This record gives sequence, C-alpha cells and structure tokens, in this order.
Amino acid sequence: MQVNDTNKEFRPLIVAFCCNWCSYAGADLAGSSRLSYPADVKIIRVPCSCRVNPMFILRAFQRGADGVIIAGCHPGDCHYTSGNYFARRRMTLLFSMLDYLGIERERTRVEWISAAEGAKFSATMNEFAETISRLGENRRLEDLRCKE
Amino acid sequence: MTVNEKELAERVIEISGVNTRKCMKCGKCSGTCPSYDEMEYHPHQFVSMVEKGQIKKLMESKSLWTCLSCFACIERCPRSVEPAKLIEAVRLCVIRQQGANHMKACSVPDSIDENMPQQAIVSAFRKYSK
Amino acid sequence: MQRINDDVLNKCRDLIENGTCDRVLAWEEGEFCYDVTPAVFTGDTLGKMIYDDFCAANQSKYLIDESHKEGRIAALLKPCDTYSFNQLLKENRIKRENVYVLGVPCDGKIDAEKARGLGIKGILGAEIDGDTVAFETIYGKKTCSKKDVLHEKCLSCKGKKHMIFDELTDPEKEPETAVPENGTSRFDGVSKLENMTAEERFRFWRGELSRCIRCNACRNVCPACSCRQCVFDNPASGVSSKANTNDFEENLYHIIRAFHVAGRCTDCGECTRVCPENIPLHLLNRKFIKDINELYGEYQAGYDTALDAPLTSYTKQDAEPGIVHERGVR
Amino acid sequence: MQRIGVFVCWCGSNIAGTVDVEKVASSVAGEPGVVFTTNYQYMCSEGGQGMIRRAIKEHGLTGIVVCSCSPRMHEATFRKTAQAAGLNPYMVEIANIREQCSWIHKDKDEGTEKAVILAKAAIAKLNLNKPLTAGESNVTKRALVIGGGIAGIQTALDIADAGYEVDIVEKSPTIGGRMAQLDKTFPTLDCAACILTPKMVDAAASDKINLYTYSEVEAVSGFVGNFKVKIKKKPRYVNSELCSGCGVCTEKCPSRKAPNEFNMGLNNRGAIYIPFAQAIPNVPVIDPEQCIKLKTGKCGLCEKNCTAKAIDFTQKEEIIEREYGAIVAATGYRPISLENFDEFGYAHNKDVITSLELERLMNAAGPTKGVLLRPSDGEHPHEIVFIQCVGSRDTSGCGKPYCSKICCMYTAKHAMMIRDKYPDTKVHVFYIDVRTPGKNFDEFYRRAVEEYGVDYIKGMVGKVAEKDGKLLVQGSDLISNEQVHIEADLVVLAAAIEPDPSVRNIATMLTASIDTNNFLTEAHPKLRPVESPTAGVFLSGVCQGPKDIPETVAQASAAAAKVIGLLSKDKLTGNPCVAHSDELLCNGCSQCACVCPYGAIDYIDKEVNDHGKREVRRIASVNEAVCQGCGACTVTCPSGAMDLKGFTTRQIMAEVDAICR
Amino acid sequence: MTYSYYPGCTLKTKAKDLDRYARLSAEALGVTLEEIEDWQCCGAVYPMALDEIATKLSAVRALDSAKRSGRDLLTLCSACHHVIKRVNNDMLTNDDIRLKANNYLKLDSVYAGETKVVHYLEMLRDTVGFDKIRAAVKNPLKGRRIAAYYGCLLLRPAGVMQFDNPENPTILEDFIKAIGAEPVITPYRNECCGGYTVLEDKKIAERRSGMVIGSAAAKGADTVITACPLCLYNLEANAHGEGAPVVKYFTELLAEALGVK
Repeated sequence: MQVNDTNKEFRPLIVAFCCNWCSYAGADLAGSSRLSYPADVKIIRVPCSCRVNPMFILRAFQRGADGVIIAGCHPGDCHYTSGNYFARRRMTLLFSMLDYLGIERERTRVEWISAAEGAKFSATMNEFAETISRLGENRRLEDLRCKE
Repeated sequence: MTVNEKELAERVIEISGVNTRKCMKCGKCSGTCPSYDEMEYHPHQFVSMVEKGQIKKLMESKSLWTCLSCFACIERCPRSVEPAKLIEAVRLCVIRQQGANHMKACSVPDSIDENMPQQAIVSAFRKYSK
Repeated sequence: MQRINDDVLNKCRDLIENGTCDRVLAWEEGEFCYDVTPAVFTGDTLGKMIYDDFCAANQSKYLIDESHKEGRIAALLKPCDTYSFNQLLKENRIKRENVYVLGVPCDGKIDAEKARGLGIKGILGAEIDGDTVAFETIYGKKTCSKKDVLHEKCLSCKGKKHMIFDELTDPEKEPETAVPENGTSRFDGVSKLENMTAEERFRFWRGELSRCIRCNACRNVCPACSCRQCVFDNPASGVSSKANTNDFEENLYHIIRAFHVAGRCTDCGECTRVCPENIPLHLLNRKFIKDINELYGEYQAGYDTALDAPLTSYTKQDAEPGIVHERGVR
Repeated sequence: MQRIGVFVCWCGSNIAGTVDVEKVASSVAGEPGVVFTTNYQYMCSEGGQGMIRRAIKEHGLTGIVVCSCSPRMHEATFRKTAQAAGLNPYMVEIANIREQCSWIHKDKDEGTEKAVILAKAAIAKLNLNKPLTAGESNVTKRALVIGGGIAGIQTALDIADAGYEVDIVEKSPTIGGRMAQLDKTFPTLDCAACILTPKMVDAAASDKINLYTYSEVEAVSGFVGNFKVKIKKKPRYVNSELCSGCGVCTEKCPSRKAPNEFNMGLNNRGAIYIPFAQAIPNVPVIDPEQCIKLKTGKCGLCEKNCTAKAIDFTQKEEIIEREYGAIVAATGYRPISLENFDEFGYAHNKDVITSLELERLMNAAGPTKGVLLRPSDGEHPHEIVFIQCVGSRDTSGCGKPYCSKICCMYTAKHAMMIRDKYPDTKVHVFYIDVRTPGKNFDEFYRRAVEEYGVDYIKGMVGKVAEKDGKLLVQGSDLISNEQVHIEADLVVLAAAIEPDPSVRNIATMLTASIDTNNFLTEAHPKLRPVESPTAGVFLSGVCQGPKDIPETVAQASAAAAKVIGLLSKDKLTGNPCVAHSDELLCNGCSQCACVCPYGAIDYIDKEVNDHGKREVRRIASVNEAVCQGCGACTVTCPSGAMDLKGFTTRQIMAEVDAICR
Repeated sequence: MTYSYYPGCTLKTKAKDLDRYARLSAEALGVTLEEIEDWQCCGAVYPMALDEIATKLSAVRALDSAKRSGRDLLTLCSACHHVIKRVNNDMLTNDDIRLKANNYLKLDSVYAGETKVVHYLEMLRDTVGFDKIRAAVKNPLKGRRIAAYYGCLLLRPAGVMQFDNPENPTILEDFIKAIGAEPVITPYRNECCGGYTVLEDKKIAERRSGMVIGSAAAKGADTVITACPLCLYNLEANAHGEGAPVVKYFTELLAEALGVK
C-alpha cells in the first residue's frame, strides 16, 4: 500500500503579480540580498498593478492557486502616475466581493513594495505563505473547482 | 499624566470633537482673542495643553470663565482647530461635577439690573452652571 | 381593464403624426395579460401598444440598436429606466438625437408569479390602486396588498422622478426630487449576508449559484451588459465557455459580470427579475454599490452623466484593499 | 506553431549552485513549441550569445526563452542577440531563475522544481508572442513655450541657443512676467530689472525666437513631436510694424480710469498704454474696455497724435495655426485674492497692502518713484508690520494648504531694504516659521535680524483695525506669551501664491493633469520633475509648484534640455508594448479614456466590417506614440477590446495556467 | 410670503422694540410673520459639546414646527438665530445628534434638518430685496450716519451661519443705504461686545463695548444699530459721554423709514 498523500506536508501554491517598476525590482533586490522566501511563491511580471485583471486572479484560483498577491508601487509613486490608484479601487472591491461570497479574505492581498524594499518583499512573501499554509488548501475554492 | 488625567483628556477630545494635532502652532487664535488679557492660559495653550493632557490645570484656571464664546478663534484658525470648543469642553468637565457650578442661582439677583436682557441671564447660566 | 392610458396612446399617435418620430418603443401583450414584452410599433400597429402595471422591463437597452436605425423613435421610459438611459448616453451607446424620451409615470410593477404565490390565479388583468392591487381573474375579483406582489426591484424603487426626458405624459405626477421608496432598506439584503459567517455566506452562494444554468438571461437583459461581444462568448478571451465545465465557472461568470458592471449598474434589478432560477443576482451588484457608496462616496449610476464613475476615478486617500480584512469577521 | 529554443544559464555557480540546470533544460523539452534546449555557463557572454544566434539559425527558431537573471538585467541584451540573428526582438522571454529562484532557495530540488515552472510559464507566454515593431513618428523641430515670464524666457533662450525655433505665447502685452514687477531679488539684492531685461532683449533679438505677445493658446491637438496649436492673437489696435514706440499716444490719451495692472492697481493708466518702460515689444496696446473711441466712436486723440500712423482701430482678432514638436507650460502664478482674510483689513484700508504692491512702492519705476510712501496719505511710514502666511498653509478652506515658499525670503528682503533705506522705521515681522532652505538664504534672513534689527515675532496677527489713521495690529507673541498691540503705519501681507488661473484651460488642452491646487503634475515627483505625464509636454516654473527665481531658472533650463533632447531626434521610436483596441469588440464607451493618464486614447468614427456588416462606429483609437503601456485601460474595458501588446490578457493567463498546472 | 416666526424670550420682555418694529415693518413690506405655537427658549447659547443633546431640543422643536407648516423659520434675535441655525446644521450633518434628538423627541416623522432658517435681515436682502425696501421707504433717514454692529453670533462660524463674509460683511451697510442713511464702517463691527460675562464682571464688557462705541464715535456715527439684545445692552451701557452715538435695533430704524413707527 502506498502512504496516503495526506501525510505529506501541505505546500501552498501562491501567485504573485508584480509591477515591473517597483515590486518586481523589489523582488530582484530581495534575491540579490539573498533574503529567502518560500519557493511556493511564483511571480508574474506585469507592467503595472493596474494591468491585473480580476479575471487573472479568479483564473489562478480556478486552476489551483491557494493564494494570490498583487504587489505594486506605493500610492503616489506609480511609474504611470495613477495606475496603482485604479488598481487599489478595483482590488478593494474585488476582495470585498470574494469575502462576500464566503471565500477566505486572507487568500487575496495587495501590498505596495518599492524597488528598495527587498526586505519588505521577502518578509511579505514569508508572512503571506505562512498565512496560506495555515489556512490550508483552498477547500472553499476547491468546492468551487468541483474537485473530488 | 495620571490615569485620571488621561481619561479627562480623552473626554475633552471626545465631547469637543477637536483634533488638536491639526494645530500648527501659529498662535492666530491668541492673536485674535478679545479676552486674552483676562486669561491665564490662552487659546493656543488650551490646544497644546489638551494635547499634552494637562486638563486639571485648565480646569482650575479662570480662563474658562472669561472666554466670550465669540468664535473668533474658530473663524480665523487657518487649520480649523476650533479652540473655543476645547474651552467649552473643559468648562463642562468642571460644571458637570457635583456642586461645582461656577455661578449659583442665589448670586444672580445682585448682578442684574433692570435693563439686562433675559438672553444674558440664560446665557450665563448655561455657560457657568449645570 | 384598460391596458394603456388614452393620454399616453394619443401622445404617441401625435408624435408619429406630426413627424417627430416614426416608431414607438413600448410593450405588447403575449398569451396572457401579464406576459408582456417590449416591442416597437409604427403608426399602423399602434393599436396593439400597451403600457400598464405589468410592464416592468427596462426599455433603455433596446435603444442602443433602435437609436442607430434611421428615423427617430419615441421610447416610453419609466423613471428607473431613465437612469440606465442616462448611463448609456454617458457611454455613448445611444444616439440621443434619434430618441424621443417620453417619460411615463410608474407606481411599481406587478409580479404575476408573486400573485400566483398568494393564490391569485387565472389572472385576466390587474391595476394598482393606492396600496392595494385589484386583480380580475377567471374566478372573479381579488385584491391584495401592493407590496406583496411588486417585483423585487420595485421594492427598492429609486424614486418617481425621471432623470431625463423630452416630454412627460403626466407632468402633474412628476415629483421635484427623486425620493427612494424605502429609504435605506435597499441594502438590507446585502447587510444580512455581510453579517453571516464566511461559511454561511459560502453555503448561501453555493446554493444560489449552483442553480445557474448559464441561460444568459441576466446578461441579455442587463443594460450595462451591452458589449458588442461578451468576453464569455469570445474564444480569444481565454475565458469563454458556453456551458459549465465545473462549478467554478458560474462563480467566475457572475463575479466578472458584476465586476464589469460595477460603477455602471444603475440597480435596475432586471437581472433578478428575469432569472428563471430566481437567483438573487441583484445582491451581487448591490454589494458593489454598497461598497462604492461606503468607500468612495454615494454614487448612483445614471443620475448625473457629468460625474466621474467610481472605477474610472480615484482619490489619493482611498482606502487600502486591506480594509476588507480589517472590517473583521462578520 | 512557434519553434522555441530554451537557453538555461548557469551564471557560473550563481544559478547552477542551487538549480539543476540540465534538469531544467530537459524538463521543458517536451513543452509545446519547444524544439531546442541547452544550458551554458554564461549566456550573456559572447560565447553564450553566439550559441543563441547559431541555434536560432540552425533550428529555425521563432522565439527564445532564456532562463537566467532578472529581465531587468539582460532582457535588452538578449533582445539584441535575437535581433542579430534575424528574430524580432520581442520574441524573447526571460525566466528569472536567479534573483527570484536560485538566490533565495537553498534546497536544490526545490530550486530546480521552481525554475522548471518559471521556464514553463515563459514558454507558455512566448507561444502567444507576436513580433512587435515600434511605431515611428516625425518630429516637428519647433517648440512652443506658453508664458513669457522668466521661466518661459529662459526655456526659450536655451532652446534657441541649441539651434531650434521656439515661439513664446504670452497673454499680456509684454513678456517679463512677475519678475518684471519686482524691485530687488534675494539673496543678493540685485535689481530684478537689471538681470531680467537683458534676457527679454535677447529673446526679442534672437532670430530663433518668435514672440506672440497679447496672444493666447486657443486649441491643441496632436501628440509628442506633432502638436498642432491654434494661437489667438488679440488686436492691439496698434500696428507693430509702424509703431516707433515714442509713447506720445500714451500721454495724450484722455482716459485715465483703468487701474495699472503692472503697478498692482496702485495708480491708473491710460486706455492706450505700454505696461512699463522696458516692455517688449515696446508697442502700446489699446484696452478696448477703456478706449473712448472704441466705445463711443468719438476721441481718436492717439490716432491724431501718432506721426507713424500706427494706430489702427480696425484690427481684428487673428488665429494663427502652427505645428510644434514639444510644448512647455510656463504659466506662472499670481497672489491669491484676499477677500477671505479681511480680519487684516485689506478691503477697507489703503495702508494694508500685499508684498507685491510693496515691491511696486519700493521700485524706482513704480508709482512713488521708489520712495516708500503710504498709499493713503503719501506720508512716510514709521512703523511697519509684515504678516506672513496669509492664506498659505491654510486648510480651513479660506486659503491654500501648501507653503508658498517664497514669502519668508522676500519678507526678509523687504524688511532689510526698508531698514537700510529708512533706518528710523521700525519693522516687525509676524511669522509662524521662518523657512530658509537654499544657498545663502538663512544667512540672508539672519542679516535682517542681526544687522538690520528687524523685529521677528513668533506668532500670528488676529486683527488689524484702523484708528485715527493708524493701523492697530493685534497679534500673539508666543515666545513672550502675550498679546501684542502695535500701532503701525503700514501693514504688508505675504499673500499666498496660486497658479495663474489660465493653467486650468491650458492643462485641459494639453491633457496635462493638475493637482487639487491647480499646479501642473509632473511625470514623476523625483525622477521626472520637469516633464508632464503627457509625452512632449514639459513644465517650467511656478506652474508646477511654488519656486523662487533661481529654482525657476534651473527648472526652465532643465525643461529646455528635455525639449532639445526631443527635438534633436529625427524620428521618435515608440515603445511597442502599447495598448491596442480591437475595433470589432470596442463599444466606444469611453471608459478607457477616463483611466488613461496620458490622454493617448481618442475616439474616431470608423467604418468597420463586422462579419460582413458594414457600419460606421465610434471606436477607441490608441495613439501609439503617446501610450506608455501601463494597461489601465485593458482592465477597464468590459468587452476585452482593449489589450496590451507584449502583456496580452491571453499571455498573462497562459502564465497563470502554466504556474498553476 | 409667509414665514414661521420664532421671536424668543428676550423679544417678549426686554427687547420688545426689536420685535414690535420688525412686525410692523414686515407687514408694511408684505411679509407675514406667523409666530409658531408653544415655542420654548432656545437656550441662548449654542451647546458646542457633541454630547449635549437635551439643550438642543427646544431648537429642534421649533424647527420641526416650521417643517410641519411647510415654511421657512424666521428669526430675529442674533442669539436665537445662532442657536437654531447651528442646531439645524447638526440635525442635517451629524448622524449621532440627529439620531439621539429624534429618539428623545419622538416626533411624528424624523426631523433631519429640512427647515430653512432665515434671519430677518436675510429675508430683507434675499426675499424682499434692498431695492424694494428703498422704494418703500417713506421717510428716508437722510443725513444720518449709522454704524452697523454685527457682533459675533450672526457671522461666526461662517461655514455654518452662511450669513455674510465674516470679516467684511455688507448686509447691514446695504440695509443702512436702503433706508436712506449713510453707513459708517468701523473695524470693530464684528468684534465681541463682552457678551454674557457682564453678569460676572462688567469690566470686560466695558472695555470691549467701549472700543466699539469709541470707534463709531471717532468715525462720526450718530447711531449704532444691532440685531442683538445683549449687544444693545452692553453697548448702551457704555455709550456715554459727549458725541457718543445712540444704540438702536435695526428694526426700529426700518420702521421709522417705512413710516410705520
């Protein structure tokens, strides 16, 4: 008999959308400073946080992500002047809606991380991965995904 | 600041609705105040003393009873701090205490004359007693 | 019972005869008296036109196509329809010059299904009279309280004032301001859900949305869902799907649909009215409206076309998305 | 189907230490489209690049994925490599397996597993890449400067000096702006006219600079490198070609009721006037509101007295259309109206004046010939009170929330000059803070105190009341904790400054954004301070924020440098990763335009062929030269008509799918 | 035009002139003042503390009474106007005060600041119009030099009172011109007269009012007008000596000019 999978430690799948100008650079800085964070975090580069379509987030959940984080320039510092302000409104409303549908609010997050904040990037990802690990597999969305 | 004083300070902030942190310490309220020379602590000091929680000193001060409620400090403050509301709040902290009315009903007949309008008597009562 | 007010009919006839318009957008009767559908009439067919207390549909969406045809169409718009009309004008979807808006008064519209639920069957006609509704049925006359048979959307009526019109059929009835019928209770349904636990909310929505058969009625009736091609119909979008392959799909569909109309939805309530599965879809839209009102200031789509829409504007002091977390478990 | 090559870099041991590079290469070999995989010690080295070039040719690759360091490091390098081998440079994707993988993970299995996923995501994206070409546009080698103050003049002079044509549009009859009204300048006290007027003359004399005075910008269209501007030239009623500038007309004019703007209304001027002696052009202008001839048809004294026959009452407004490659806004400022500050008695007391009025009273060419006299009775004032921050740092709604920046210094200047010229005069300055950051600024202020004995009082004035010809100033002295009462002869208010109101309209025309205080917004507050977010539009002087003269001139030259850099190009190459609207899907709803920070989206009526149905539709059209590629529009678009090249919705979703697989 | 009229206590006792002449003049100008029933004392000072609800209720009752009659509420005494206007603003903008006040009062329908509070002077300016008054004047007060004294309560805080420019008001000067006299502007027209502190210490009022009167006298005013009984009391008490102006309610001069005194 094979050992049941449940004995294996749960490793969450986390998708991080990072804006090219601040947060992606912040992730690079975390890397060059050797500030580690779990390999569960996979980064997708977007030009600006305002490029993140709610569909991308839902798609990630649909395909099995356990947490989604969007990282952008701090308000006021957007490379495109206003992109993160629009993203902030969109994501606030979307997260509120997900919460309203009963999906754990901790599974989605927005953080403002500048290119100089490598330490913040790493700390944020560690903390987020820990939160998601604690929440465990995305059962609720699993239901939505109609997994067996 | 004693525990009691901290509570008092919070109370003053709460009932006045004033955000003392908006003050930029320009002193225009005190430059404006018509009753400045009657006061021990002046309008700008009310703001900083409430911020520091020094309510008891203010409660014991005669400044409370010489504010004319003319609202000039409120009108001219460039930061919308509203010092007069703080003075009123500290005044209330005093007169809401048992037997701490600044003006007693029995003392009134001496101070009025035949021309004095009701408005003055009612106002003074509202300001000086509970 | 009379199916159209003489004044309204005569007005439409005048508009066609004096050349102002060549068509009228109103309703026509179907098999049953309550089975009414929006329809376009010309001078010859005006006789079939009706407008009575069953005519609930939001007419504004039809004007996207109608206003791009030749000639000018007169449209019978209820007060709530004018919000959608305005919103569509703001989005440049309607050619204003090709529409003659005839504002018709409305006392709320009757949901025959609700009446049947009360045991009023075989309906031949109905008329609102103050706070009651008088039904004529094959079993005789019946009356009931108005609020019991009004459409869901009418229970949170935004008011009886037309936001835009070329002419009112009954100017006497037009109030000076739009006063919501039930004041603040419009968001009660949303608040009730918000006050549940996440688990309860999840069960609630699972129960509701799992009934979705993806008939697209909500989308087809929605004046804000008027894209030339819906992303869900576009294979190139990467999210298109006709039928549900798994339970997630209808969640995705309804969330994205609500998101796409957020800030543009006038809360006309048509989505819920037409849903064959009686899913309370308006609760999704109203959640966005409630959040927008609370976070970014009161905003009513279609009220004033000059105002910035909440999702295409911002302030530097906007709340952070974390506010959703900070509001705590409800 | 793409033919993709995957190149895994070791980066020495930087990557290979934690990531099994061979395993990465072999794991992705079966991915869709992948026809070639390899790994190499240093992909960015000449050897590595050569390997890529050869593989592209040998295997007929249509795109490459390089698994290496951050794209912020070498994306440009590998794009050039691909281009050298005949590929479109945008058929390159980078999987960041160094900064975001090998450097932060210690476990080799973990690192390798993640590297494989990142590579797969890059491959999935690349499968949907399309060759992109950056659009090119021409550059009209001519610049427009809006505003002829010191900022506009300096910008124009620098642009002209680099050999480019430049036009200045100035709404008043002369260039010179606010600086021309000033008497002396801090911190050196040299006379404003002495340093400004030579620049004005230079501008007028330059064959590269063309002045449109008494003119306004009426409409702007086009985009960076290709602006089309309509300029409205108001009628002067004086023929500039014929006029000799003798000034006889201005003396003969019988109308004397108009307040003299240049002297801040402290005296009157005629209906025909030259704003000041050194005005450029030195041609009078007739104020149609005041001119008796233009109003009643009678008079014409100026015409009769003009020997040059330059007066022309038939002049009409003219519209000039010109093309420009770059536009500089230099619209300047004005002092705020003091109607909300009548506790200081400005409305009723002639001897309560603003600092700018004091400049005129101190100026040798001013209404009192430079002798400081009270406006009310022409007497020498013996006690003067200055009040700082009148309307600055005011969040009550009466004034402005910001610091006007220049008042501390000019007040120190005024106080010092008065004490210098009239040592028997007492000078008090009520201040909240004295702000003197700047070279030699604090020293300057301290001189006013220490050498000239100016009385600085920390506190604010609450009331100024007139009594028997004196001004009773009641204020607080916070240091001595007393209310002070000063009987002054003159009170000078340091009124806050605000952007000239013309800026609102100009900002709209330029699609340049303004902040809540009507200052023009810069493209980046630190790194692009002289550019507006709209490409090709630059900012010079106080229109961007309060500034003194040295800062204004510095920014003016910086704006000029940016303009010169732009005009020096023959073609502008855009960023190919720009938004694009699918004309068949577009609803024409305008929502995308609302979120575009660059005004890059226009709406056009275009005939489209929708599956055989031909009709004219209102659709969004992205100006690729203006779009910067943020993608805000793509999310706002409900139909998905708007997409972003290089970061398309499908590409990002493919990455999501690859990661979540 | 008909207004609900709130006279206030002082106008029924010591300031009968203010009231009487206002009524006579209003009638002459075709304005009907309908005194609201059962009004109670406004309390004379506006309670600034956010937790003071009971002391605001009499003002709310008056406001609600006007709302029920469907009319604007007209006030005359500066103190009443100040209190009622500010309480109304609270009812309109402060959710907490509105809720508590309504809970106390249990009115037929919730009162939420619907009534418009109009001062007699605002009525003269905005409804009747000073031009019309000028035309209605039978005995223009030619040659009279009148200083307007605004005091504090009508003007401040301007954000709520919305009466006039708080530092440079013009309404009383325009009024003075309309009745044919010449306005004299004194810098102390909006500075406090000493107010209620007179009950405790007459010296403050002496100094403050003395300054007002002195300044008016120095500028050659023969009369000072006011809309506030307490200001009138303080000013009058300190208007002595040669050349001191007389202090009058503005309504008395209006009645005089309209020929109804």
